[in-house]
Amino acid sequence: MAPLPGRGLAKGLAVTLRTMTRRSVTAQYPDVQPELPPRSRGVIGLLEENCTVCMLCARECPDWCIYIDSHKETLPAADPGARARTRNVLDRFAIDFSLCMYCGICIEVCPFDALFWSPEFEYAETDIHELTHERDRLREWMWTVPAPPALDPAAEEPKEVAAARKTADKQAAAAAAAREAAAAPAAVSPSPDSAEEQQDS
Amino acid sequence: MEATQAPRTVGRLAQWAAASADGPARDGGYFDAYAAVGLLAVVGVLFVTVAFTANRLMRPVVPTPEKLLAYECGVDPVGEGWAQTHIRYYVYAFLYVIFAVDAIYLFPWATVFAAPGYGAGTLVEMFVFIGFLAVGLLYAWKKGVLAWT
Amino acid sequence: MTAPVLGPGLAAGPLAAGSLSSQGHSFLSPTGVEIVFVLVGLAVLGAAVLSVTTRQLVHAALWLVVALGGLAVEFLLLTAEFIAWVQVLIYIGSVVVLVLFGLMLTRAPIGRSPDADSRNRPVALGTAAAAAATLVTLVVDAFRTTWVDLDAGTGSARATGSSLFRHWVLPFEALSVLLLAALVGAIVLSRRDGDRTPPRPPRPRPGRAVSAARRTPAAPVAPTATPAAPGTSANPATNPATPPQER
Amino acid sequence: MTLLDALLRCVAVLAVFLVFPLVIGQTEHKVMAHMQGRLGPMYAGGFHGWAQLVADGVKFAQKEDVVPAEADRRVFQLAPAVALLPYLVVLIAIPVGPHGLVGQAVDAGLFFVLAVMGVGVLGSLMAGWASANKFSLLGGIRTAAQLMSYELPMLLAAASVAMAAGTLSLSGIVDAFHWWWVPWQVVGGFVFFTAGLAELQRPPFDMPVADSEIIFGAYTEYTGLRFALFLLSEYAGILVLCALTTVLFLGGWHGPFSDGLGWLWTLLKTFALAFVVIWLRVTYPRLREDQLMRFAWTVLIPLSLAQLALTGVVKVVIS
Repeated sequence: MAPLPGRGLAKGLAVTLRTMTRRSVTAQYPDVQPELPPRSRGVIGLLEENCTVCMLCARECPDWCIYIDSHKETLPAADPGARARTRNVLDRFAIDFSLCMYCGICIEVCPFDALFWSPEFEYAETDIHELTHERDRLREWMWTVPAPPALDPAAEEPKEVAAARKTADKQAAAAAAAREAAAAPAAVSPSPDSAEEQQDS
Repeated sequence: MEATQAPRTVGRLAQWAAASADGPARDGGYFDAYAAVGLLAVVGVLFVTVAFTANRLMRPVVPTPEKLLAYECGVDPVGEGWAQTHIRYYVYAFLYVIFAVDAIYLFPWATVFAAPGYGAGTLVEMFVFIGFLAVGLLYAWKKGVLAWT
Repeated sequence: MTAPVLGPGLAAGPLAAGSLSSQGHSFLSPTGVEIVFVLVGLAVLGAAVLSVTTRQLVHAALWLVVALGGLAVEFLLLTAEFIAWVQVLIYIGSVVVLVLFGLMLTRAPIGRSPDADSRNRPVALGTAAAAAATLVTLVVDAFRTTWVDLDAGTGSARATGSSLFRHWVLPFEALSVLLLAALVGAIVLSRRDGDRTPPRPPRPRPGRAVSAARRTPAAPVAPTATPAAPGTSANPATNPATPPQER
Repeated sequence: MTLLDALLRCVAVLAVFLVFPLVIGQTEHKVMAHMQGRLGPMYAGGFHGWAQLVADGVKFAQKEDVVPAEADRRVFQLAPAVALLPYLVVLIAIPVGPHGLVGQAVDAGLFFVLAVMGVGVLGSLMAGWASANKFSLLGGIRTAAQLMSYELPMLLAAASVAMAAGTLSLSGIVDAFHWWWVPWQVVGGFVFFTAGLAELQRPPFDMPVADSEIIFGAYTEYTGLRFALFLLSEYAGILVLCALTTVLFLGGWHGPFSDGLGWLWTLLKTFALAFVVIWLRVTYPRLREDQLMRFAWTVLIPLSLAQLALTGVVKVVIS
């Protein structure tokens, strides 16, 4: 029981009045672009070159909104003795964004880094059918994908970097050993590969 | 915020008003006052008529059976356009009519009770009158009519 | 301003209708007020006739509004200012609202109600004609060609109040008793079972069965005609406001 | 007074009637938005969306007018006018400034205003019944019940002022005003204003149009211009209520330099009250129907009766 009847009512009035004197939090969107946090889930971009048509994304998609068509192409054998190799060629890659629920599973499961989150969100359409976007559009969005944010200063090294470094270290050690071994006979220049690899990763 | 009309207009209004003075009770003023009220009512009706007519010329007319259905949050209407309601509402209506008749008497009383020749006696008379009704209100309260079931 | 009495034939506008001087009255040269009075009277008559002849219940109530509103205008024209607004406030603002309210609570179908006509038209017409004839005879006989000067102010609240509290105090007090009786009557009628339920029961504790009469408010939307809130609503047979529940 | 003169006054009243509710509505848009940490309309008309309601009006005027197939066509179409016109007529009798600056002084002004305002509810009732929609009907019934409960405290509170002034003329009441009336009549003022809010179905008394329960009450089926007229009547009602409260309880045009600037005082007080109306809407949640009824009968009516007694005793003592 409030000590004074109506105290709660007065308090409510005070709250609204105080809010009125404060700055409003509205962002004037079309005039002012929102500042989106990194990794915003705006739309899914496709880097076609990385896609091997493994269909993992389409299969894992909970609402089946990814459409992939492909055909096999036979590559002539590189060497005379080798077998001819087949390759999957992507014919169609489309995502129906009227079905997509932005769970990001497709991006997670893609083993070849073909799918990315882009923060782009202004792709509304007046007709729901037009929300099925084909690969050229998905590819355009690829270029809006920002560089991954820098790691925290104290963060653990990413696995890929660690693995690459390990390889590089091993090769460097091997090269050093080789140099030592060949110190007397003839000097072999160190392999340039190791440096290259380290850069790549 | 527009100051209603420009000051000039206000001044003119004041002039007219001064001309008609503030004693509408004078003979003639009475009819003038209510004629003006009636005229305003006519102007209002004209305004609504013009608005509706203009609206009829401007608006599209594309009726479809779905559009003409009763609106019940987007689903098809259930049953008819009537629903059982609690009878309790009706008691308030009774109470109101009775009390409104009572309240009406306050107004002629309010204008005279302080005039010379009335005074405390009239005040007491009114209190007796209101007292009876207050007893009625108390009775209703006691009977639990005012509290909802 | 003093309303100039225009030439009798010219005094058509209501604005010009000011004083009714006692000389020169004639049925052949009516003043503006008189003309308006007759016109409004005809409108009231028409609305009244429509209100009793229409087959649609709610329309009847709405025509009644028109008739009562017209009557208020008639009172105004007779300088009975206070009564006019009482007419609007009480009759239109509460009695008709009460009627409409009752119609809505029970069932007021849109469209014609075939059972709205009691097939007593000749009798009703006869009664109406007889009543009208009596009243008209009475009024005509009482006043004949007397002209009553209508002074603004005779019907004002102040005048009403002074005559009420000078001469009619006792009837006024008696009225309060009458109103109290009506109030009690209304409550008793609408609460047949008032004794069974305590007026303010203790808050129902969880675990204890809530008495049947004190259920939580029946959901306002109850499309089926359940006997709403058992025990509290009036007996349908005794209260006209209760919708027919058992069919 | 000539016919032309009266006509000009009517047009002036009509102009006030059409402009002021829009101003109040726009204020509501902005004040409500800022009280909720938003900006409100920002585009229409350029500067902070000042023309939003004008744009709304233009939009409403072009929208299709749908009358449900089951509805009672004529009553349905007439209802907005019935709801709207009483407020227009009432406006003429409200004094704005001293020296008879009023649309038309009416001798029984207070009584006239209260009586005519009560007619407006018929519009909601007609709309509720004629829509052939059970939610509309419920809204209509709630409107009627609310009117019946709150008209009475309003009448009683108004009678208290009439007692204090000894007249029913609105100008007369303001003329008789002294500053100490404010503390003297404060309870009556509270009751009057609250009951008026309830009659206008403004939050927190907006049970008859409770959108989460009965869609929009009696106005559910309305579209286009007719819907706009219902909204206009609500805002005109706010104007009338605030102006009346100003005139009855806050001394109308009284204030410094009231001889020349009296009308400004009336306007200022009216708009301050309109702000309060909006403020209350933003702050408080909706009352439940039973709370609504109980509040009227067990709080407001006893309060107003107490105010009547106080007014009567004080008046007899000082005279």
